[in-house]
Amino acid sequence: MEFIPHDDQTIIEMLRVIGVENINDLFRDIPKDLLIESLGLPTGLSEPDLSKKMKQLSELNHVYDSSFLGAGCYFHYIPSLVDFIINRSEFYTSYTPYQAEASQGYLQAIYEYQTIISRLTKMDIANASMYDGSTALAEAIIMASGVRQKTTILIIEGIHPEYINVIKTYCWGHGLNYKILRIEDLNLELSDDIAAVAFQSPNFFGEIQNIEKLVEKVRLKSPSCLIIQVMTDPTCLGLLKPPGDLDIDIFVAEGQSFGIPPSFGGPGLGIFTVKQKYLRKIPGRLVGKTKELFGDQEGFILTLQAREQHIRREKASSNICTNQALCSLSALVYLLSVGKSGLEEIAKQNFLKSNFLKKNLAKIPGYEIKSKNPTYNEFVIKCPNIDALIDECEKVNIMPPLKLTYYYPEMKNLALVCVTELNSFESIKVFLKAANTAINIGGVKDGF
Amino acid sequence: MGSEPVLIFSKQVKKSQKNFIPKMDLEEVSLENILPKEYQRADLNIPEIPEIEIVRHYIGLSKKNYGVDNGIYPLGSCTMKYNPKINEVIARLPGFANIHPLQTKNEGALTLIFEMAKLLGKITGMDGFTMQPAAGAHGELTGLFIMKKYFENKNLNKTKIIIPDSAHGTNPASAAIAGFSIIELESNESGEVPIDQLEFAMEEGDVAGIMLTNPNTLGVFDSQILEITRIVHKYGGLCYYDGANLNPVLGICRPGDMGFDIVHLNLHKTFSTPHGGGGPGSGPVGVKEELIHFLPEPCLISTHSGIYCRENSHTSIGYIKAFWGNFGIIVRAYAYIIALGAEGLKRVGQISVLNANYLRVLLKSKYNLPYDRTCFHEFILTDKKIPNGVTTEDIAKRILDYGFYAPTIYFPLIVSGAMMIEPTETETKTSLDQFCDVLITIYKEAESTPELLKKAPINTPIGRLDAVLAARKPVLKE
Amino acid sequence: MDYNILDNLKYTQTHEWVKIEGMNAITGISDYAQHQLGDIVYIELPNIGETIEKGSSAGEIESVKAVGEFLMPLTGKVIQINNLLSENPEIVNQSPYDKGWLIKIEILNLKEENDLVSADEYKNIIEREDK
Amino acid sequence: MVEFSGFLMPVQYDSIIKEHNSVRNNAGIFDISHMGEFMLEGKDVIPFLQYIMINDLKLLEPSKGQYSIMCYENGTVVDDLVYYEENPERFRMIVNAGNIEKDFKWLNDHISGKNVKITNLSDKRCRIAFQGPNSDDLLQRLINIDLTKLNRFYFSHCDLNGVPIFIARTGYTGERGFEISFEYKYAEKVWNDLTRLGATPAGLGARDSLRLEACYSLYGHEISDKITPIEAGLNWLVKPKEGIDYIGKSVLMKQKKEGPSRILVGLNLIDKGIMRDNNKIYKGSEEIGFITSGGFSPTLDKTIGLGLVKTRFSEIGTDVEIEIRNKLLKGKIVAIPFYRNV
Repeated sequence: MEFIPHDDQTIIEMLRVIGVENINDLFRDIPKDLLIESLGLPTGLSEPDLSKKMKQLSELNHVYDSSFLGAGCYFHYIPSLVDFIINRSEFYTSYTPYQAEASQGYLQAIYEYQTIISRLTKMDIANASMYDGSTALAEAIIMASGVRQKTTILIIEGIHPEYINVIKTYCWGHGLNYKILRIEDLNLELSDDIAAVAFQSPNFFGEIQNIEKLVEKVRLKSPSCLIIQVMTDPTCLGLLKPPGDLDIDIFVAEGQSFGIPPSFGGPGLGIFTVKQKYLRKIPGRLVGKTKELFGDQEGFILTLQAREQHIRREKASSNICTNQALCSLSALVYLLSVGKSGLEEIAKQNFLKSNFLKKNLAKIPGYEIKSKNPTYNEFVIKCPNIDALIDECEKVNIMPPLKLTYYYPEMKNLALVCVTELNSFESIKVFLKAANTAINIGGVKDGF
Repeated sequence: MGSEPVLIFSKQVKKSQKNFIPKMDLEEVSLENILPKEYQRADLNIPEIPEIEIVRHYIGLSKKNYGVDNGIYPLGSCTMKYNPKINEVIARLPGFANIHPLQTKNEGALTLIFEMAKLLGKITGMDGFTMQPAAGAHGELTGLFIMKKYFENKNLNKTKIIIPDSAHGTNPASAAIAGFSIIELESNESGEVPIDQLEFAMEEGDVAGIMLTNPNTLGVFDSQILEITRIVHKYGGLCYYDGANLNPVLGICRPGDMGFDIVHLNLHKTFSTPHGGGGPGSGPVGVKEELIHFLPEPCLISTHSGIYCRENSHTSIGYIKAFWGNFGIIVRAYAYIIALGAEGLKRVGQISVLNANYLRVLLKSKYNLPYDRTCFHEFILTDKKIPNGVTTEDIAKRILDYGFYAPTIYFPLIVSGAMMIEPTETETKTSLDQFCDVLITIYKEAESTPELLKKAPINTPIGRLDAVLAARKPVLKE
Repeated sequence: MDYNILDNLKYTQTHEWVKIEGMNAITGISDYAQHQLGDIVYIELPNIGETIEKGSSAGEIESVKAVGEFLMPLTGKVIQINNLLSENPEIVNQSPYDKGWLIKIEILNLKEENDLVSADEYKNIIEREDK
Repeated sequence: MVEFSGFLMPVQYDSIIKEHNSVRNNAGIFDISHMGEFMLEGKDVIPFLQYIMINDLKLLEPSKGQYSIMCYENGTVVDDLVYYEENPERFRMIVNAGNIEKDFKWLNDHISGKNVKITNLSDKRCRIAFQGPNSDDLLQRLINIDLTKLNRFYFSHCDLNGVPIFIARTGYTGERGFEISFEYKYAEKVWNDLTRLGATPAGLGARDSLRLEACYSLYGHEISDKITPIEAGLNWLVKPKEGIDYIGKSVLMKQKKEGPSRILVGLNLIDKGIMRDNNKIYKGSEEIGFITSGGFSPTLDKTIGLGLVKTRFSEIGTDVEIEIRNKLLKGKIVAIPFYRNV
C-alpha cells in the first residue's frame, strides 16, 4: 500500500517548479555515504492482505467469554456511542488544538471533560489528561517535591506494583528518595521533611482504605506535606467517598475503566486533579473559557501555557506534550452515557457482585479470604491449589484471576480476583464450580 | 450581550438512563452491612442525558473542529499525514482491543511488539528498541534515563546535556526532569550546529551528550552530522536523536548510521497513527548494542521456544510505564509499516520532501524565507516582508478563514515571526496549490485590506479569542 | 522603540529597577522588561520575611507566551509585597514604576548598591539589546 | 549648640531622652571628633608608655586597645585615655577633648631622649562612636569585615562603603558598639551612610547621661588633678608592673595598700530633685563628701549620681542627705554601675 497521490507526471512537474532534475537532488545535503538503497523490509501489502495478516496475528491472543482478572486493567461495558463519537474524523484526525478558532469542538469537549472529572472527584482542578495512571502518579510525586522543595516521598504499600516500579525509576532519575512502608508505620516516618505521602485506595488488593484516619494522621505530624491518592478503577467513585471530600491534595487515577478497551494495557487515560492552590503547578494541558477579542461570544482556548514545556522549557512543570486526548473524550462520553444513576448502579454492581463471590468462595473448604478491610471489585483469596483453579478457568473459557506470585514471589497460592458488572450470576457460578473442582486436584499446597 | 456556548450539561433531564447497565441478577444485599456508611459517597453531580442528545451534541462539536480528514494540516514538526482507516479497523479487532495485559495467552501481542521493535531497528539503524514510552516526550525522558544510567554504570558524573536553540521545548524539559542541566547551543546562520561551539562545550568534561533533531526544526539537514557525532563520541558523550522529524529521511538514511546512540520516534507522526486531538501517541526508543541492557522493563527477547519477557536486568533503568506501552497505537503503526514495506516507506521520505520544497519555491516570491535552501519535510516563512504591520498570527488566523488549518507559528523560537510549514507526503498537488493560493491571496490582502487580517478569523465558528483574559482569570470548569 | 526610563531610579542589567529609601528599597521591573513580556497574566512573589541573595530569583512574571524571572537587585529581606498584583497583574504593564512595584525589601548589604546602574547606563543596555 | 572646648557641639539633636533611649534600644551615632587623636611611633613607644601609663602594656597585643590613665607624681590624674597597638612601634591614642594640648605637651615633656615621635592627628581625622544593641547588625551592612570576629577592645582597619577606616569595639555608653576614625574629607559621606542605617544622631547630653548610668569617669568630675584613680574606684587600673617604674607609682601603690580616705560611690535621691556636681553630701551634721556627677537616668527613671565620700561612710545602703539649693534631700548609697550592657 501507499498513501501518495502523485503520479510520475505530477512529480516531474513539481520537480521542474522546484528546479531540480530528479528527486534525489533534493537530498544533496545528506553526506553520500549515509544514503541507503533500501531498508531491507518485506514488500508492502494490499489492504485485504494486510487485514488477513493482522487478523491472524490478533487470533494468537485468546479472547475469553468473561474475565475474573483486573489488577489495574478492567473489563467494563463500553456504550456503542463512545466509539461512534471518538471516530468522528474531525476529532481523531486533529492535532492538539493550538488554533483555537478552528478547534472549538475539541476544546469545548476537553473543557467538559475537565468539568465532569472535577465533579466526579470533587477536586478543584482537572487537567486535560496524562499518559496513564502510573505516569500520572509519578508526575504527581515530582510536582509535590517541587511544591514543597523537599525530596523525600512516603509510599504506602498496596499501590499497584507496576506503578511502584515506575515511581522508582522517576525518583531515581529526578533525584528523589522514596520509602515504601506499611500504613501502620506511617507515624514513624512522618516529619516536616516529607514532600508527599502517596497511597492507593481501593488498593492493589482491592481493599478500601480508611482515608479519613490516614489524612488526619498525616496532617497532624506533617501539616504541609502533600497527600496523593491514586486509583486504578475509578468506577468506584459511583459509590465511594471522593478525594475532594477527604482533603486529598493531588488525586490521580487510571481512567481506562471509562469507555476505553483494555487493548493489552494501553492506551489508557491518566486522570490528574489537584486542589485550587496548586493550579499553577499542575502538569499537562488545561482548557479555559474566554471571550472573543473583538466580540462578546464566549469560547475555549488552551491556557496557562506558561507552565508548559514549549514556553518554560527546562523550567516547565512537566515535559509532557502529547497526552491522551482521544481517551479523555471516551471517558467524557462514557460518563455522560451512563449518567449519575448509571455510574452509581455500576459501582454498586461491581461491589456487590465481587463481595458475593468473595463470600461464597470462602465457603468452599480450603479457600480463605485474605483481605481484611472492605473490598470494592477485587479481593485476595488463598487457594488450596491455585494452578488447578487457573486450569479449570481456562477449560471453561473464563479469564482466570491473577496469581500474585507474578508480582510477589512470596505470595504463594494467593489469587487476586476481580468481578465487574459484566460478570453475570451465571459466570460467577461457573467460577465457583471451577474453584470447587480445583480443590480435588492435587493436595492442598502450603501458603506463606 | 455575549452568547454563551451550549454545554452538554444543559441537556440534563430528570429521567435516569440505565441503558448500559447489565441486569443485576443476584439477590440484592443491603450495602450498609458490608460497607461502612462513612466510606460511602453522599452526592454525585453527573447529568442524566438522553443518548440522542449526547450524539447530537458531539456531532455538533465535531463540526466546529478540523482534522486531516477535512483538509491540509500543514503544522510544522507535527507530520499531520493521512491516517489510513484500515488501521482503525485492525486496532479494534477483539484479539487486540479486548485482551488483558496480564493474560498469559498473549502470543500475538508479544509477537507484534517484538516484530515492531525489529522493524523500527531496521528503519532507524538501531540495535534494540523499547515500545514502552507513551509519547515523544516520554521517549525523550526514557532515552535520557538510559544516558544517565549508562554514565552511572561507568561511575562518571556527567550532568549536562547540549541542546541547540532550535530544539523542541520537550528536549530541555525532559532533560531537566531527568536531572540534567542544559547547555544551549546557538545555531549558526545556516541553521546548523556550530562545530567549534560544540567542541568547546564538550571539552568541559561533565557533558553527557547532545540532543539533536535532524533534519532540524528549520527543515535543514545538518550536513556536518557525522562530524558532530564524532566530536561528541570523542569526549565520551552520547548522541540522542529526536525522531520528531524522521519522516523526510524515511528509507533514505538512518539515525543509526549518522552516529546516534539513542533515538525516539513518534508513531503518531511518522507512522500515521491518528493524533486524536493531542494523543494518545507512542514514543518507542531505540539504542545501539552497548545500551540495550539499559532499556526499560519489560523487555522482550526471543528464544527458540518463543518470545519471552527478559528477566529483570539489574542494569535496566526500570519501568517507565505500566504494562506494555500504548499497545493500541503500536498495532496501528505496525500495520502501516508492513503495509507500505521498504519501497513505500522510501516514497514517504521522498514525496514529503518534494511537497515541502514545492510549496517553499511557490511561496518564496511573496514571503520572507530566512533559510533559503533546499529544505526537507518543512520550511520556515516569516512576516518580515509583510506590509502594514500584519503579523504571523494575523496570517495564521486568516488561513483559517479560507478553510485550512494554520502552520505552526512562532516556532522555532530563534526565528522571529516564524511560520513552520510541513505539508507531508499525503497531500495532492491540488491541495498544495490551493494552500499556496490562499497564502498568496492573504499576502495581497495584507497590502490592500490589512484590517481584514487584523480582525481574522471571521468565517470560523468563533472570532479571534482573548488568550490574555483566559490566563488572567482562568475558568477551567463549569 | 523608546521606553520610559525614570532618571531617579537605579537599574540592573536584568531589567529590574530599584528605588532606595533609607535602609529599604522598592523594586520592580522596567518599562522595557514589561514590553518584552507583553500582557502579563500572572505574577508569583516571595513570602514576606524571606531573605534573598542578590541575583537569585525572587519571583516569576508570566505572560501568555513567555515567562520572566524577577531577580533580586540587592540582597535583602522582603518586608512588603504588592498584593494588588495577584488579582490584577496587568498593573505592571500599565504602571511598572508606580502602582506596579513588586516588592519592598530591607537592604542587607548597602555595598551592593554600587553594582546598580544609572538611568543613562541602563538606556544604553536596552539599546544594545533591542538590536 | 554649646561650645565645648573649642568645638561647636550639639548638646542634643532631638530630645536627650529620645537619643538616650535609642542608644539603649537600637543604635546611636555620636560625632566625637572633638576628642584628641595622637599617633605615637618609634622603637621606645612601649617603654615610654609603660613609664607614663598606670596600666600595664604587657596585657596588650597588636590590634588590641587598652584603657589607661596618666598620673602626676602625686597620683592625681592628668587624663584618662585609650591607646591601640597598631604594632609594637606604633600606637594610636584617643584623649579627652579638653586635654588635647595639655596631654600632647605632657607626653612630649617626658620623651627625654627616648625614640618616640608623637603626631597630633586630631584635626586631620574625624571620630564617630556608633553605639547600641543593634550596632553590630546595622554596621555590618556597610563594613567589609566580619564584625562578629572583632572582640571587645580590639580594632581593625577596613572599608566602610568605600571609605578606609579605623574601627575599634570600644565605647562610652555602657552598650555594645564601635568607635571609628577616618580622614576628615570623608566626614559627610560616612555620617550620611551611618544615619541611613537608622541609627539616631545623639549629642553630648545623651552621651553624658549614658556614661553616667554606666559609671564611666569623666575628666574634671570623677577624675581630675585633685583625685586619684584609686579614689575614683579605678584601682583595678593601678598595676604593680614589677620592675617598672611609672609616674605616680609609689603614691598609688601605697594608697592601694592602705586604702583611700575617700572613695567614689553611687547615690540615689529618695526625695524629688536632681543632684548636680559639687552638691555637698552629709551624714547627720557631718559633711562626708560631694557629688562628682549627677542627673536623671532615663533608663532607670530616677535621679542618680556619683560622689566622693569618706571611706567609712561608703557602705552600700547608707542613708545620707544631699544639699541641693540649700535644702537637704534624702539620698542613699547604692551599688554601681547603675547600668551596663557590654
